[in-house]
Amino acid sequence: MSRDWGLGFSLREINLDIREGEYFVLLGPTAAGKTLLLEMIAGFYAPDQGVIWIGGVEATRLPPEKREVGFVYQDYALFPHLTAGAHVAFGLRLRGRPDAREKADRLLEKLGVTYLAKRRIQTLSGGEQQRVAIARALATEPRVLLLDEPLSSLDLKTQEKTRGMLRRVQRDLGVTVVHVTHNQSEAMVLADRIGVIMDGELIQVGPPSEVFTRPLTRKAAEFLGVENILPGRIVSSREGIAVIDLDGTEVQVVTHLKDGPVEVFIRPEDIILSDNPISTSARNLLTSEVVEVNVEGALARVFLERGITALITRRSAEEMEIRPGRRLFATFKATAPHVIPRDGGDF
Amino acid sequence: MSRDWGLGFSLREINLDIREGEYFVLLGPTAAGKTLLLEMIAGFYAPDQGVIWIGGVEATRLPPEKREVGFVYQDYALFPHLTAGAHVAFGLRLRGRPDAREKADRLLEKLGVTYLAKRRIQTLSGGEQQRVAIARALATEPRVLLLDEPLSSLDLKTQEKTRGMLRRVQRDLGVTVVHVTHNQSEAMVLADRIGVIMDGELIQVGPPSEVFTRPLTRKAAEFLGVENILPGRIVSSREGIAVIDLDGTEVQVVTHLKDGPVEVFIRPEDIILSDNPISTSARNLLTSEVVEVNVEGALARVFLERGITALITRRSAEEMEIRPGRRLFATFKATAPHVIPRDGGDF
Amino acid sequence: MRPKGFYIWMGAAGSILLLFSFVTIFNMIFTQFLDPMGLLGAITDSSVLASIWLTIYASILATLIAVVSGTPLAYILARKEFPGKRLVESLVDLPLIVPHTVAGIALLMVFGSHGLIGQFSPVRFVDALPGIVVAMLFVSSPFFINSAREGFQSVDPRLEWVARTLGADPWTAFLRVSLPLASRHILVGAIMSWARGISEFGAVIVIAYYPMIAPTLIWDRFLTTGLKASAPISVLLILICMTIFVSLRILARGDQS
Amino acid sequence: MRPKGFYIWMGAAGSILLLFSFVTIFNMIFTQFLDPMGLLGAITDSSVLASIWLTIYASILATLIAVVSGTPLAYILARKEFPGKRLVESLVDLPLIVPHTVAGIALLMVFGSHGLIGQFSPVRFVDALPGIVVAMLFVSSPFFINSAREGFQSVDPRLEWVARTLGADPWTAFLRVSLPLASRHILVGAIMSWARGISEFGAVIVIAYYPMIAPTLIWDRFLTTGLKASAPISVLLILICMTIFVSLRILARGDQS
Amino acid sequence: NADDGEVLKIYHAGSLAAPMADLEEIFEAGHPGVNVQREASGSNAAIRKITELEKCAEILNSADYKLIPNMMYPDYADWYIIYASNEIVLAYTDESMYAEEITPENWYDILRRPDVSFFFSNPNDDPCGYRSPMVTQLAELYYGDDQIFDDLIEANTDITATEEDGTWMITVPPTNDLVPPKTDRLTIRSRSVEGLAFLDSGDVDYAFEYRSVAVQHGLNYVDLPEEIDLGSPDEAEGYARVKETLADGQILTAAPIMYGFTIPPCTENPELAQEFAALMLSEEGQEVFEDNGQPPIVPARTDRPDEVPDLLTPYLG
Ligand SMILES: Nc1ncnc2c1ncn2[C@@H]1O[C@H](COP(=O)(O)OP(=O)(O)OP(=O)(O)O)[C@@H](O)[C@H]1O
Ligand SMILES: Nc1ncnc2c1ncn2[C@@H]1O[C@H](COP(=O)(O)OP(=O)(O)OP(=O)(O)O)[C@@H](O)[C@H]1O
Ligand SMILES: [Mg+2]
Ligand SMILES: [Mg+2]
Repeated sequence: MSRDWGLGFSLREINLDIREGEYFVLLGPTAAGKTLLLEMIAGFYAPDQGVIWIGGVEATRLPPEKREVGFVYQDYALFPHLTAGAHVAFGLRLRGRPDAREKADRLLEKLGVTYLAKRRIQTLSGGEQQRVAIARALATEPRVLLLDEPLSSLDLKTQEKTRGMLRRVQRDLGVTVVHVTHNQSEAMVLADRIGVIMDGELIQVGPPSEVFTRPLTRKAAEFLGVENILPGRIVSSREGIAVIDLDGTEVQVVTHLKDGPVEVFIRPEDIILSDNPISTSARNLLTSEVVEVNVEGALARVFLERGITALITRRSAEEMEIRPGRRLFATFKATAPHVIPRDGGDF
Repeated sequence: MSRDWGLGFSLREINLDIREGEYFVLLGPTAAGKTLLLEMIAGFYAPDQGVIWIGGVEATRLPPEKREVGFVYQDYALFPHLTAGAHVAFGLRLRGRPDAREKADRLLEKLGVTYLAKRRIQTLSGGEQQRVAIARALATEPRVLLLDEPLSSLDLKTQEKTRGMLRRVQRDLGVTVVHVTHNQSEAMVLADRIGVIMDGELIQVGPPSEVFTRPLTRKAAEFLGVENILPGRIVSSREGIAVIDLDGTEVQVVTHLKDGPVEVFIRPEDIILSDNPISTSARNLLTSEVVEVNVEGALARVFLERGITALITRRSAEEMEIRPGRRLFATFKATAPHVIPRDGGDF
Repeated sequence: MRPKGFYIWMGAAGSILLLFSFVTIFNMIFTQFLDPMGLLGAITDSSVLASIWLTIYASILATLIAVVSGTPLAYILARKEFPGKRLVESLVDLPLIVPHTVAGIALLMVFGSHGLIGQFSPVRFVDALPGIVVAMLFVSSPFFINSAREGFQSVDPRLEWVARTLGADPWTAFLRVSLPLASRHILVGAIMSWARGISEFGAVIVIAYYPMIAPTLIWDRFLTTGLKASAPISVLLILICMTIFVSLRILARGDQS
Repeated sequence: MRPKGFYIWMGAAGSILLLFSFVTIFNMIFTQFLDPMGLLGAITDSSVLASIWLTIYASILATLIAVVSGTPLAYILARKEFPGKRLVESLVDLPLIVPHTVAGIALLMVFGSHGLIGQFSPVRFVDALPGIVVAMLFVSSPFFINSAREGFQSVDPRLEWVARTLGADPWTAFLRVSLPLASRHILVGAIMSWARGISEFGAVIVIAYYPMIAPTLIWDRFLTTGLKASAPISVLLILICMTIFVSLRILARGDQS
Repeated sequence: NADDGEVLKIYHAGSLAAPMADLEEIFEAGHPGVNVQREASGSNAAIRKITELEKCAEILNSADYKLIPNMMYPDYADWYIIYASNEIVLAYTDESMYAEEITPENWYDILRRPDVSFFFSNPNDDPCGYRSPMVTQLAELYYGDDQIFDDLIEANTDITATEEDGTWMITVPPTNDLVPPKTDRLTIRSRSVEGLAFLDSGDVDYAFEYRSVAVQHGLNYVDLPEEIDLGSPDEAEGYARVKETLADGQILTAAPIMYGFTIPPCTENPELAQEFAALMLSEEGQEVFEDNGQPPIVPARTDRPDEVPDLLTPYLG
């Protein structure tokens, strides 16, 4: 499926199969085309090419009102002229349901905001608005719930609460959810599967652990928070374990690649720091000096020489008394890095 | 200083002394009045009562153009009709500086966006716009740089880069920065000191470690991510160490409080989980069963019985094979909790 | 912080225009209040009241037509790009520049009893209410359409889209979402168009001298009896319409906040 | 996905009004093209050209005054809340409902040689360019002010505030930030006000029959010589003004994207 | 009620507004259910409505009967009836400059004064308009002061007068549609009645108007001598010494003011039209005109007695 919006942006060859009842997270940086893709699924834009199927029905030419999707925009797109209760009852009334009002009340209750029913939208806080938007979308019992960055304008505490709520709602109602975000940890927590979209292209689809540990391109790796991207070259390879020369140091890594220049991705949290060498056959050991330590909430980010970054808990950092100038051992498992072939020569 | 905006919102008795050259972060939830406080410092609103001093000058009645402040709005508030270069040169030209253009170019270079000089604002990405807004504010060499949530609309990767940039700029130019955010980890990383503002009141001011470990009220604690807020009662107290009854379990905690009902705040990352009891005199030990485990990026949040939450690395969680139903030991130091008196009876 | 000087100067510059309208209109009204008997005479003159009522009524009819046909047009102009859109927009605004008597003559050529449409029309336009209405409609339609278009432009199309996902077909989405949200602009547009219709003279007298709308009556009285007879009618008309107009605008603004 | 039916019906409803303007104006223009000699006669008649030029010119003057005084007024209305604001807003709109000939008489009472202002004025208004200009100004100022106000309302006041922190005093912030950003609305307002001035007849003929603006000349030719003489002038005026008008609007819209 | 019942529409010269209003009242009283609608305008405009705009009236009533044959024959009218006269006066108010001084003997001297302003209507649009220069030219002859026309008309407009063989030709410039006043002292409007507004507002001190208008509006007026006021059929010969060329080339000869009307063939309601016309010509009608300062011409006269409806012939001489 593809579509060109003119003005320099197009979605190209999106090929995506979302399973019924799954919680699918579409992850990508700003301006990747996430919103546009959701809008195409909802039927607000038609694809130039390709087809869209929803629940066994070809929906490519179906108008939005026939697609049985629910849409929650990032800013909720609530109707400024209606009360919260009227929002939820909106779709039910259109279906001529006489019990619209009661059903709406029940849904609001389920989302814990019964007290809002009679309130005008303008007087609601961001979090309350979001619940109303979700209730509105769920009221008509859609097959698919499309969520466009539903959490990004909430503060951390509310975000955490809402994540739980979203997961619960999805399980209880068995609805398929497509959730768009640019926040990795959000994707990680919520997703059954993740699709990574960048510059209008769907780069990778898979379960969270796979996507985060095995990104398919360097750009995706950077976006996904792989801070250690080290150029190297495979020296030898035996039984799926390759020896890679990383700028002088040889490390052992599990990979199906046999030779050639490669890029080695190591997530900073997969690097263990210690005062003494930990000697296990499966582990790779580097010695390095601490350049800088940044405490970020519960975590501390430790920048080492050679551009290696490790992420440890603040508590560990304090207990190990890590500070710039100290020499440490950095260890990682042979299974921790992910290796992809590198184009072009060394650098 | 205070001001009532009518319509139900007012800033009350803000009493704040920001030191020259410091990086001050104003932290508070949505609608706390952070933006309004910044706008009062800049002189867009006058206080109903109280005075504002900037660098030894009483500025309460000074118009914004005489206050020597730079302002960066959350959405940058760039001038849609000017190029990036013209933005930076704007203030310099008003001062009649003949070298406005060159100085602007130098600033853009410093922020690494020389290539933008001739570009219209509409064509810039969020991150680029932000740099232009900062350069514009810095160009006139203000005494105080006011930043309103400058990072919240950026993706994580850009956020991290920008934090470093902000710190560097502040150190290099020696400017006083007041940075508004609702993001704790942002505050933690950047601040020399933090001010916590909620509902128009400045609740607490202090260095990050103090603010995060010793919040002064329950609401502040909740907002600051203290997930374990346990009601208790001081049983006995000797030499600054109190024995507190937490719903049946007695724990030892460092506090100056002598008796009465209290609330015990423990940050989730201060709770250590282990398979076997770790026996140190200074530590408190609880046994508990795992209710749920949420993996969030590099971290895993472990929910235990009694409403206790612990935050550990994903790696540890995997290595310890923590999953719902396992019994674990939760340990915390006597210095880890922060205790405040509790109003009202037990609950 | 409080740029007093700035606002004082701006106010001073602005009040020139304000004073100009004020003095012109209120000079007339105040002068009339010196002659309350004249005003009383006008109030009790049934043909005066009939003509004022006719003016208001005909302008309401013209506005209704503008609303019924102009609202869909405004919606399309706000939402759709199509070849020739610039042309349609120009056509909408064109009546603005047509001198009023020319408009009257042009309308007569179309709606007169020998006109392009008039010769086939079972409805009589010349010297009849329909003639007044078409003349008012011609001069006032741009005001309505432009205001309604701005109203629709200010409604986020995503609100309609969301309504669609909730099961609304395009009509329902239009009626339940776009229309209520643009209602303030539509109301303001209707008020402006109504006011513009009230004030029209040049185009109306050409096509329908009779039945006399208030501006025609005022003119006629002015010519036959002089200012003494016409001024009270003018003042009465302005007072009545101003009352309606100001109340409606306050109503329309009230919605806003 | 493509609600064809919906847009077709909306288009059908909308085109009633469109067709109405179209038929009325183009019937006149096309009829004239059957008599190209008449048009040629008008083009080569120096008094026709002079009056068209006078109309355009006087309306430009009126618009200039509206811009100079109305821009600050619009800015204040957009930015400030003050007691009596509703009153000022009503006063701004009031000329809309005043019948044109009444407006002309009211202006005569103020600007006539024995009028409230006219008796002290060194400038003569009656039968002179200034009289034409005040009449046009009176009827067209609401259009300018309303459009400019919307323009200023659409400029985020925080942009001005930021300019202030950069060292701009209120004047500089206004001139360098608000004004350029509202310029499109100001331009559109000026165009509308200009167009409205062009079309005015009723108010102008009362205060200034001479020098003749095109609408007066057209009416006069119609009375003395008939449609044969007046129609070509109408068509010429409409064609010239339409060309200017449409080009200006395209210019103003062009800015937008 | 305009919608039901018959409608009788009359297009008439502005100067006939008052007597027509009186006649309307009388007629409607005698014909219940009939609605008389009068449209006052310049005589030219009234005729143009019929000839150019293809509107129609039951009766067309012109301030100068000659306009009917000149402008309406042969398609829009077949006959006319002359039925009333009028005369030109110089109207003024108590506030006019030198109001207390002016007399039929010195009016032209007062109009000459630089601080005095005066009004007449557009000669091209309105019979009263072309009659005003004629009156001025006649005054030159009557008072024996050959500067009157030069000072009042030529000095203020582009209208000129030349003498040839004892007749005077006034020429309204053809190039300009207008006779734009060259000075502030003169105001010109399309119709003579519009001058009333300027008298009211004080913008002009004196206006050339019909006597009927001055009477109806309660204005002061200078009653000009018969020899120049175009009001006396006896002076027709004297008047005829002056001619006037209008912008469109029409040449008019000064003549006594005589109102004429016709019933255009396009009328939808000829019977009613004839009844109204009969009322105008009846004694009751004559009284109305008399009272309004427009002396009736009795008996009325026509150019084509054969064409005139039978109902009206009894009133003709
Ligand atoms: N209607 C449209 N026509 C043309 N281009 C568009 C349209 N809507 C969006 N775009 C452009 O397409 C690109 C992708 O937009 P989209 O809104 O899908 O991004 P996104 O991935 O949702 O980003 P964000 O995280 O900022 O919401 C952007 O460059 C945007 O400017
Ligand atoms: N000009 C104003 N007049 C009246 N109330 C206002 C005004 N501006 C903001 N408010 C209200 O004051 C409160 C605080 O607003 P403020 O913008 O300072 O919040 P904030 O802390 O910056 O929140 P956020 O994180 O969402 O930006 C809000 O409830 C807001 O609606
Ligand atoms: Mg998006
Ligand atoms: Mg804010």
